[in-house]
Amino acid sequence: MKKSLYAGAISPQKIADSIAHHQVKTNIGAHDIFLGQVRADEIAEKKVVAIDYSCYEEMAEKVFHEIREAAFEKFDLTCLHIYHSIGIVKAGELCLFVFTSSRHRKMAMDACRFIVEEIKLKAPVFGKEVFEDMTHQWKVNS
Amino acid sequence: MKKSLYAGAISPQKIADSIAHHQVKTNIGAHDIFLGQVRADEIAEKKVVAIDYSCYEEMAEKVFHEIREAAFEKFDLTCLHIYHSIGIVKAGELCLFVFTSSRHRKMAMDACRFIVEEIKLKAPVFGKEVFEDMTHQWKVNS
Amino acid sequence: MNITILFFGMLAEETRTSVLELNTASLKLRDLENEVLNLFPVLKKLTYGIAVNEIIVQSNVKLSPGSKVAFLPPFAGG
Amino acid sequence: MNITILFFGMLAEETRTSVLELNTASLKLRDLENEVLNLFPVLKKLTYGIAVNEIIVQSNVKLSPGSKVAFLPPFAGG
Repeated sequence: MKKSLYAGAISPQKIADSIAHHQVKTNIGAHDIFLGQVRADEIAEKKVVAIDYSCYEEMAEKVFHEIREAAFEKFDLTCLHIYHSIGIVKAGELCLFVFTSSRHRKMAMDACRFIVEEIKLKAPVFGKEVFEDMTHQWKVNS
Repeated sequence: MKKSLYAGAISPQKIADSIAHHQVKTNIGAHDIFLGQVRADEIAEKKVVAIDYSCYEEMAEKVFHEIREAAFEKFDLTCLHIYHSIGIVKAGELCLFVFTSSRHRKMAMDACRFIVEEIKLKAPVFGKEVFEDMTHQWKVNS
Repeated sequence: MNITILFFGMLAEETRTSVLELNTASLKLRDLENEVLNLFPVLKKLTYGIAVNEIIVQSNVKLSPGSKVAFLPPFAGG
Repeated sequence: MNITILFFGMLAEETRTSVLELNTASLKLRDLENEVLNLFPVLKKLTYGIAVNEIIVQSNVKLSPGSKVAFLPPFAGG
Protein backbone atom coordinates (compact mmCIF):
# COMPACT_ATOMS: atom_id res chain seq x y z
CA MET A 1 0.00 0.00 0.00
CA LYS A 2 1.31 3.42 -1.04
CA LYS A 3 2.05 5.64 1.97
CA SER A 4 0.56 9.13 2.26
CA LEU A 5 1.96 10.21 5.61
CA TYR A 6 5.10 12.25 5.20
CA ALA A 7 7.58 13.24 7.91
CA GLY A 8 7.77 17.04 8.28
CA ALA A 9 7.00 19.81 5.82
CA ILE A 10 6.59 19.07 2.10
CA SER A 11 9.25 20.93 0.11
CA PRO A 12 8.61 22.78 -3.17
CA GLN A 13 11.38 20.59 -4.59
CA LYS A 14 9.40 17.43 -3.84
CA ILE A 15 6.50 18.92 -5.79
CA ALA A 16 8.77 19.79 -8.72
CA ASP A 17 10.17 16.24 -8.74
CA SER A 18 6.69 14.81 -8.69
CA ILE A 19 5.61 17.00 -11.64
CA ALA A 20 8.78 16.09 -13.57
CA HIS A 21 8.06 12.36 -13.12
CA HIS A 22 4.80 12.81 -15.01
CA GLN A 23 6.35 14.26 -18.14
CA VAL A 24 6.88 10.78 -19.62
CA LYS A 25 3.13 10.13 -19.37
CA THR A 26 2.09 11.77 -22.61
CA ASN A 27 -1.57 10.81 -22.29
CA ILE A 28 -1.91 13.38 -19.50
CA GLY A 29 -3.36 16.74 -20.55
CA ALA A 30 -4.09 18.33 -17.18
CA HIS A 31 -2.76 18.28 -13.64
CA ASP A 32 -4.35 19.81 -10.60
CA ILE A 33 -2.32 20.35 -7.45
CA PHE A 34 -3.72 21.40 -4.11
CA LEU A 35 -1.33 22.55 -1.39
CA GLY A 36 -2.19 23.21 2.22
CA GLN A 37 0.06 25.79 3.88
CA VAL A 38 0.29 26.50 7.61
CA ARG A 39 -1.00 29.98 8.42
CA ALA A 40 0.47 32.21 11.11
CA ASP A 41 -2.99 32.87 12.56
CA GLU A 42 -3.34 35.15 15.53
CA ILE A 43 -5.44 33.63 18.28
CA ALA A 44 -6.07 35.75 21.38
CA GLU A 45 -3.07 37.92 20.45
CA LYS A 46 -0.72 34.95 20.14
CA LYS A 47 0.75 33.99 16.80
CA VAL A 48 0.84 30.42 15.48
CA VAL A 49 4.46 29.57 14.59
CA ALA A 50 3.91 25.91 13.65
CA ILE A 51 1.46 23.04 13.65
CA ASP A 52 2.61 19.77 15.14
CA TYR A 53 0.62 17.08 13.30
CA SER A 54 0.00 13.65 14.78
CA CYS A 55 -2.33 10.89 13.64
CA TYR A 56 -3.72 7.43 14.15
CA GLU A 57 -1.23 6.02 11.69
CA GLU A 58 -2.71 2.66 10.65
CA MET A 59 -6.17 4.14 10.32
CA ALA A 60 -4.93 7.25 8.51
CA GLU A 61 -3.06 5.25 5.85
CA LYS A 62 -6.16 3.08 5.40
CA VAL A 63 -8.36 6.19 5.00
CA PHE A 64 -5.96 7.76 2.47
CA HIS A 65 -5.96 4.47 0.58
CA GLU A 66 -9.77 4.37 0.51
CA ILE A 67 -9.97 7.99 -0.65
CA ARG A 68 -7.53 7.19 -3.45
CA GLU A 69 -9.57 4.12 -4.51
CA ALA A 70 -12.81 6.11 -4.42
CA ALA A 71 -11.27 8.89 -6.55
CA PHE A 72 -10.06 6.40 -9.19
CA GLU A 73 -13.56 4.90 -9.21
CA LYS A 74 -15.39 8.23 -9.56
CA PHE A 75 -13.03 10.09 -11.90
CA ASP A 76 -11.13 9.19 -15.04
CA LEU A 77 -7.63 9.73 -13.63
CA THR A 78 -4.22 8.79 -14.96
CA CYS A 79 -2.34 9.42 -11.71
CA LEU A 80 -3.06 10.46 -8.16
CA HIS A 81 -0.79 11.27 -5.24
CA ILE A 82 -1.61 12.33 -1.69
CA TYR A 83 0.94 13.41 0.91
CA HIS A 84 0.10 14.70 4.38
CA SER A 85 2.75 15.92 6.81
CA ILE A 86 3.18 14.42 10.25
CA GLY A 87 5.31 16.24 12.83
CA ILE A 88 6.24 19.90 12.96
CA VAL A 89 5.31 22.13 10.00
CA LYS A 90 6.23 25.78 10.45
CA ALA A 91 4.00 28.69 9.37
CA GLY A 92 4.49 29.21 5.64
CA GLU A 93 5.46 25.58 5.05
CA LEU A 94 3.34 23.01 3.22
CA CYS A 95 1.44 20.27 5.08
CA LEU A 96 -0.73 18.77 2.32
CA PHE A 97 0.02 17.91 -1.31
CA VAL A 98 -2.73 16.44 -3.48
CA PHE A 99 -1.81 15.84 -7.12
CA THR A 100 -4.30 14.61 -9.73
CA SER A 101 -3.64 14.00 -13.43
CA SER A 102 -6.02 13.23 -16.26
CA ARG A 103 -6.48 13.57 -20.01
CA HIS A 104 -8.84 16.49 -19.47
CA ARG A 105 -8.97 19.36 -17.04
CA LYS A 106 -12.43 18.76 -15.60
CA MET A 107 -11.60 15.30 -14.25
CA ALA A 108 -8.33 16.46 -12.69
CA MET A 109 -10.00 19.46 -11.01
CA ASP A 110 -13.12 17.61 -9.81
CA ALA A 111 -11.02 14.79 -8.39
CA CYS A 112 -8.63 17.13 -6.59
CA ARG A 113 -11.48 18.93 -4.86
CA PHE A 114 -13.18 15.65 -3.91
CA ILE A 115 -9.96 14.33 -2.38
CA VAL A 116 -9.23 17.47 -0.35
CA GLU A 117 -12.76 17.48 1.10
CA GLU A 118 -12.56 13.76 1.91
CA ILE A 119 -9.22 14.21 3.69
CA LYS A 120 -10.59 17.07 5.83
CA LEU A 121 -13.61 14.95 6.75
CA LYS A 122 -12.18 11.48 7.20
CA ALA A 123 -8.45 11.43 7.89
CA PRO A 124 -7.67 10.92 11.62
CA VAL A 125 -5.01 13.62 11.68
CA PHE A 126 -4.66 15.95 14.67
CA GLY A 127 -2.96 19.32 14.77
CA LYS A 128 -1.42 21.11 17.69
CA GLU A 129 -1.09 24.83 16.94
CA VAL A 130 2.10 25.96 18.62
CA PHE A 131 2.45 29.64 19.61
CA GLU A 132 5.55 31.82 19.86
CA ASP A 133 5.68 31.30 23.65
CA MET A 134 5.55 27.50 23.11
CA THR A 135 2.04 27.22 24.53
CA HIS A 136 -0.43 25.48 22.23
CA GLN A 137 -4.03 24.83 21.33
CA TRP A 138 -5.62 22.01 19.35
CA LYS A 139 -6.77 22.82 15.84
CA VAL A 140 -10.25 21.80 14.68
CA ASN A 141 -11.25 21.71 10.99
CA SER A 142 -14.01 24.12 10.07
CA MET B 1 1.45 45.10 -16.43
CA LYS B 2 2.57 41.63 -15.37
CA LYS B 3 3.34 39.38 -18.34
CA SER B 4 1.69 35.98 -18.72
CA LEU B 5 3.21 34.84 -22.01
CA TYR B 6 6.23 32.65 -21.46
CA ALA B 7 8.79 31.53 -24.05
CA GLY B 8 8.79 27.74 -24.41
CA ALA B 9 7.78 25.00 -21.99
CA ILE B 10 7.24 25.77 -18.30
CA SER B 11 9.70 23.77 -16.19
CA PRO B 12 8.81 21.96 -12.95
CA GLN B 13 11.62 24.03 -11.39
CA LYS B 14 9.82 27.27 -12.25
CA ILE B 15 6.77 25.92 -10.43
CA ALA B 16 8.85 24.94 -7.38
CA ASP B 17 10.43 28.42 -7.30
CA SER B 18 7.01 30.01 -7.52
CA ILE B 19 5.70 27.89 -4.62
CA ALA B 20 8.81 28.65 -2.55
CA HIS B 21 8.28 32.41 -3.03
CA HIS B 22 4.92 32.12 -1.29
CA GLN B 23 6.25 30.61 1.92
CA VAL B 24 6.87 34.07 3.39
CA LYS B 25 3.18 34.89 2.97
CA THR B 26 1.92 33.32 6.16
CA ASN B 27 -1.68 34.45 5.68
CA ILE B 28 -2.01 31.89 2.86
CA GLY B 29 -3.65 28.60 3.84
CA ALA B 30 -4.30 27.05 0.45
CA HIS B 31 -2.79 27.02 -3.03
CA ASP B 32 -4.33 25.56 -6.15
CA ILE B 33 -2.18 24.93 -9.20
CA PHE B 34 -3.47 23.94 -12.61
CA LEU B 35 -1.00 22.68 -15.19
CA GLY B 36 -1.72 22.05 -18.85
CA GLN B 37 0.49 19.37 -20.39
CA VAL B 38 0.85 18.66 -24.12
CA ARG B 39 -0.56 15.22 -25.00
CA ALA B 40 0.93 12.92 -27.62
CA ASP B 41 -2.48 12.44 -29.23
CA GLU B 42 -2.79 10.17 -32.25
CA ILE B 43 -4.71 11.79 -35.07
CA ALA B 44 -5.29 9.71 -38.22
CA GLU B 45 -2.43 7.41 -37.15
CA LYS B 46 0.03 10.26 -36.71
CA LYS B 47 1.38 11.15 -33.31
CA VAL B 48 1.60 14.71 -31.96
CA VAL B 49 5.21 15.39 -30.91
CA ALA B 50 4.78 19.05 -29.98
CA ILE B 51 2.49 22.04 -30.09
CA ASP B 52 3.85 25.27 -31.53
CA TYR B 53 1.92 28.03 -29.77
CA SER B 54 1.53 31.49 -31.25
CA CYS B 55 -0.70 34.36 -30.22
CA TYR B 56 -1.90 37.89 -30.78
CA GLU B 57 0.53 39.16 -28.19
CA GLU B 58 -0.82 42.60 -27.23
CA MET B 59 -4.37 41.30 -27.07
CA ALA B 60 -3.37 38.13 -25.21
CA GLU B 61 -1.54 40.04 -22.47
CA LYS B 62 -4.54 42.34 -22.18
CA VAL B 63 -6.91 39.35 -21.89
CA PHE B 64 -4.72 37.66 -19.25
CA HIS B 65 -4.65 40.95 -17.35
CA GLU B 66 -8.46 41.23 -17.48
CA ILE B 67 -8.89 37.62 -16.34
CA ARG B 68 -6.55 38.32 -13.42
CA GLU B 69 -8.49 41.47 -12.47
CA ALA B 70 -11.82 39.62 -12.71
CA ALA B 71 -10.51 36.80 -10.52
CA PHE B 72 -9.33 39.22 -7.82
CA GLU B 73 -12.74 40.88 -7.98
CA LYS B 74 -14.74 37.64 -7.72
CA PHE B 75 -12.59 35.69 -5.26
CA ASP B 76 -10.80 36.50 -2.04
CA LEU B 77 -7.26 35.80 -3.28
CA THR B 78 -3.88 36.59 -1.78
CA CYS B 79 -1.88 35.85 -4.94
CA LEU B 80 -2.48 34.83 -8.51
CA HIS B 81 -0.11 33.91 -11.32
CA ILE B 82 -0.82 32.91 -14.90
CA TYR B 83 1.80 31.70 -17.37
CA HIS B 84 1.08 30.43 -20.88
CA SER B 85 3.77 29.10 -23.17
CA ILE B 86 4.46 30.58 -26.58
CA GLY B 87 6.60 28.65 -29.07
CA ILE B 88 7.38 24.94 -29.16
CA VAL B 89 6.19 22.78 -26.25
CA LYS B 90 6.95 19.09 -26.66
CA ALA B 91 4.54 16.29 -25.71
CA GLY B 92 4.81 15.74 -21.95
CA GLU B 93 5.94 19.32 -21.31
CA LEU B 94 3.86 21.99 -19.59
CA CYS B 95 2.18 24.81 -21.52
CA LEU B 96 -0.05 26.42 -18.88
CA PHE B 97 0.56 27.25 -15.22
CA VAL B 98 -2.22 28.85 -13.18
CA PHE B 99 -1.44 29.42 -9.50
CA THR B 100 -3.99 30.77 -7.00
CA SER B 101 -3.47 31.33 -3.28
CA SER B 102 -5.95 32.23 -0.57
CA ARG B 103 -6.59 31.90 3.14
CA HIS B 104 -9.05 29.11 2.50
CA ARG B 105 -9.22 26.23 0.05
CA LYS B 106 -12.58 27.00 -1.55
CA MET B 107 -11.51 30.42 -2.85
CA ALA B 108 -8.23 29.10 -4.25
CA MET B 109 -9.94 26.19 -6.02
CA ASP B 110 -12.92 28.17 -7.36
CA ALA B 111 -10.63 30.90 -8.67
CA CYS B 112 -8.27 28.43 -10.35
CA ARG B 113 -11.13 26.78 -12.21
CA PHE B 114 -12.61 30.13 -13.25
CA ILE B 115 -9.27 31.30 -14.63
CA VAL B 116 -8.59 28.12 -16.62
CA GLU B 117 -12.04 28.29 -18.24
CA GLU B 118 -11.62 31.98 -19.02
CA ILE B 119 -8.24 31.38 -20.64
CA LYS B 120 -9.62 28.59 -22.84
CA LEU B 121 -12.48 30.84 -23.90
CA LYS B 122 -10.89 34.26 -24.27
CA ALA B 123 -7.11 34.13 -24.79
CA PRO B 124 -6.13 34.60 -28.46
CA VAL B 125 -3.61 31.76 -28.42
CA PHE B 126 -3.25 29.43 -31.39
CA GLY B 127 -1.71 25.97 -31.42
CA LYS B 128 -0.10 24.10 -34.28
CA GLU B 129 0.00 20.38 -33.50
CA VAL B 130 3.21 19.10 -35.03
CA PHE B 131 3.41 15.41 -36.01
CA GLU B 132 6.42 13.07 -36.15
CA ASP B 133 6.77 13.58 -39.92
CA MET B 134 6.79 17.38 -39.36
CA THR B 135 3.37 17.84 -40.95
CA HIS B 136 0.89 19.71 -38.75
CA GLN B 137 -2.71 20.55 -38.02
CA TRP B 138 -4.24 23.44 -36.13
CA LYS B 139 -5.61 22.68 -32.69
CA VAL B 140 -9.08 23.86 -31.68
CA ASN B 141 -10.26 23.99 -28.06
CA SER B 142 -13.14 21.67 -27.32
CA MET C 1 -11.34 -10.06 27.59
CA ASN C 2 -8.45 -7.80 26.63
CA ILE C 3 -9.20 -4.64 24.67
CA THR C 4 -6.65 -2.07 23.52
CA ILE C 5 -7.71 1.52 24.18
CA LEU C 6 -6.03 4.29 22.19
CA PHE C 7 -6.13 8.06 22.77
CA PHE C 8 -4.93 10.68 20.30
CA GLY C 9 -4.16 14.37 20.19
CA MET C 10 -5.96 16.44 22.79
CA LEU C 11 -7.45 13.30 24.36
CA ALA C 12 -4.01 11.74 24.91
CA GLU C 13 -2.88 15.04 26.40
CA GLU C 14 -5.84 15.28 28.78
CA THR C 15 -5.80 11.62 29.86
CA ARG C 16 -1.96 11.56 29.92
CA THR C 17 -2.29 8.19 28.23
CA SER C 18 -2.00 7.06 24.64
CA VAL C 19 -2.30 3.27 24.88
CA LEU C 20 -4.00 1.19 27.54
CA GLU C 21 -4.59 -2.56 27.67
CA LEU C 22 -7.88 -3.05 29.47
CA ASN C 23 -9.11 -6.38 30.83
CA THR C 24 -12.83 -5.78 30.68
CA ALA C 25 -16.16 -7.54 31.21
CA SER C 26 -17.83 -5.18 28.70
CA LEU C 27 -19.08 -7.02 25.63
CA LYS C 28 -20.45 -4.00 23.81
CA LEU C 29 -18.97 -0.64 22.88
CA ARG C 30 -21.21 1.61 25.03
CA ASP C 31 -20.40 -0.40 28.17
CA LEU C 32 -16.70 -0.14 27.44
CA GLU C 33 -17.06 3.57 26.71
CA ASN C 34 -18.69 4.10 30.13
CA GLU C 35 -15.91 2.14 31.77
CA VAL C 36 -13.33 4.36 30.06
CA LEU C 37 -15.24 7.52 31.03
CA ASN C 38 -15.15 6.39 34.65
CA LEU C 39 -11.42 5.78 34.44
CA PHE C 40 -10.83 9.17 32.75
CA PRO C 41 -13.65 11.54 33.81
CA VAL C 42 -11.89 14.37 31.93
CA LEU C 43 -13.18 12.77 28.70
CA LYS C 44 -16.75 13.68 29.64
CA LYS C 45 -16.21 17.32 28.72
CA LEU C 46 -14.31 16.62 25.52
CA THR C 47 -15.53 15.98 21.98
CA TYR C 48 -14.51 12.65 20.52
CA GLY C 49 -15.42 9.96 18.00
CA ILE C 50 -14.66 6.26 18.34
CA ALA C 51 -13.01 3.87 15.88
CA VAL C 52 -13.13 0.12 16.47
CA ASN C 53 -10.36 -1.69 14.62
CA GLU C 54 -9.63 1.45 12.60
CA ILE C 55 -13.19 2.01 11.43
CA ILE C 56 -15.37 4.84 12.73
CA VAL C 57 -18.44 3.43 14.48
CA GLN C 58 -21.58 5.22 15.65
CA SER C 59 -23.58 2.21 16.83
CA ASN C 60 -23.18 0.01 19.88
CA VAL C 61 -21.12 -2.73 18.22
CA LYS C 62 -20.04 -5.96 19.88
CA LEU C 63 -16.42 -6.18 20.90
CA SER C 64 -14.08 -9.16 20.52
CA PRO C 65 -10.93 -10.10 22.39
CA GLY C 66 -8.10 -7.97 21.01
CA SER C 67 -10.38 -5.26 19.58
CA LYS C 68 -8.69 -1.89 19.25
CA VAL C 69 -10.92 0.94 20.45
CA ALA C 70 -9.60 4.40 19.55
CA PHE C 71 -10.88 7.66 21.02
CA LEU C 72 -10.39 10.36 18.38
CA PRO C 73 -10.56 14.13 18.90
CA PRO C 74 -11.85 16.39 16.09
CA PHE C 75 -9.85 15.96 12.89
CA ALA C 76 -7.54 18.73 11.74
CA GLY C 77 -5.95 17.29 8.61
CA GLY C 78 -5.64 18.96 5.25
CA MET D 1 -7.94 55.75 -44.50
CA ASN D 2 -5.20 53.35 -43.40
CA ILE D 3 -6.22 50.24 -41.51
CA THR D 4 -3.85 47.54 -40.24
CA ILE D 5 -5.08 44.01 -40.98
CA LEU D 6 -3.64 41.15 -38.91
CA PHE D 7 -3.90 37.40 -39.50
CA PHE D 8 -2.95 34.71 -37.00
CA GLY D 9 -2.37 30.96 -36.86
CA MET D 10 -4.14 29.01 -39.55
CA LEU D 11 -5.39 32.24 -41.18
CA ALA D 12 -1.85 33.60 -41.55
CA GLU D 13 -0.81 30.26 -43.00
CA GLU D 14 -3.65 30.17 -45.52
CA THR D 15 -3.39 33.83 -46.58
CA ARG D 16 0.44 33.69 -46.45
CA THR D 17 0.18 37.08 -44.77
CA SER D 18 0.37 38.17 -41.17
CA VAL D 19 0.27 41.97 -41.42
CA LEU D 20 -1.19 44.15 -44.13
CA GLU D 21 -1.58 47.92 -44.30
CA LEU D 22 -4.75 48.58 -46.24
CA ASN D 23 -5.73 51.96 -47.64
CA THR D 24 -9.48 51.56 -47.68
CA ALA D 25 -12.68 53.47 -48.37
CA SER D 26 -14.60 51.20 -45.96
CA LEU D 27 -15.91 53.09 -42.97
CA LYS D 28 -17.53 50.15 -41.22
CA LEU D 29 -16.25 46.72 -40.23
CA ARG D 30 -18.50 44.61 -42.50
CA ASP D 31 -17.43 46.57 -45.60
CA LEU D 32 -13.79 46.13 -44.67
CA GLU D 33 -14.37 42.44 -43.98
CA ASN D 34 -15.84 42.00 -47.47
CA GLU D 35 -12.89 43.81 -48.97
CA VAL D 36 -10.51 41.47 -47.13
CA LEU D 37 -12.53 38.39 -48.20
CA ASN D 38 -12.20 39.53 -51.81
CA LEU D 39 -8.46 39.95 -51.43
CA PHE D 40 -8.12 36.53 -49.72
CA PRO D 41 -11.00 34.32 -50.91
CA VAL D 42 -9.49 31.40 -48.96
CA LEU D 43 -10.86 33.06 -45.79
CA LYS D 44 -14.42 32.33 -46.92
CA LYS D 45 -14.12 28.67 -46.00
CA LEU D 46 -12.34 29.27 -42.69
CA THR D 47 -13.69 29.96 -39.22
CA TYR D 48 -12.60 33.25 -37.69
CA GLY D 49 -13.49 35.95 -35.23
CA ILE D 50 -12.54 39.61 -35.49
CA ALA D 51 -10.90 41.91 -32.96
CA VAL D 52 -10.80 45.67 -33.53
CA ASN D 53 -8.05 47.34 -31.53
CA GLU D 54 -7.58 44.14 -29.49
CA ILE D 55 -11.23 43.77 -28.51
CA ILE D 56 -13.47 41.05 -29.93
CA VAL D 57 -16.38 42.62 -31.82
CA GLN D 58 -19.53 41.00 -33.15
CA SER D 59 -21.30 44.10 -34.43
CA ASN D 60 -20.65 46.28 -37.45
CA VAL D 61 -18.53 48.90 -35.67
CA LYS D 62 -17.23 52.08 -37.27
CA LEU D 63 -13.52 52.13 -38.11
CA SER D 64 -11.08 54.98 -37.59
CA PRO D 65 -7.78 55.77 -39.29
CA GLY D 66 -5.14 53.50 -37.78
CA SER D 67 -7.63 50.89 -36.48
CA LYS D 68 -6.12 47.44 -36.09
CA VAL D 69 -8.44 44.74 -37.41
CA ALA D 70 -7.33 41.23 -36.46
CA PHE D 71 -8.71 38.03 -37.99
CA LEU D 72 -8.47 35.31 -35.36
CA PRO D 73 -8.81 31.56 -35.90
CA PRO D 74 -10.35 29.35 -33.17
CA PHE D 75 -8.49 29.68 -29.85
CA ALA D 76 -6.37 26.80 -28.61
CA GLY D 77 -4.85 28.14 -25.41
CA GLY D 78 -4.79 26.46 -22.07
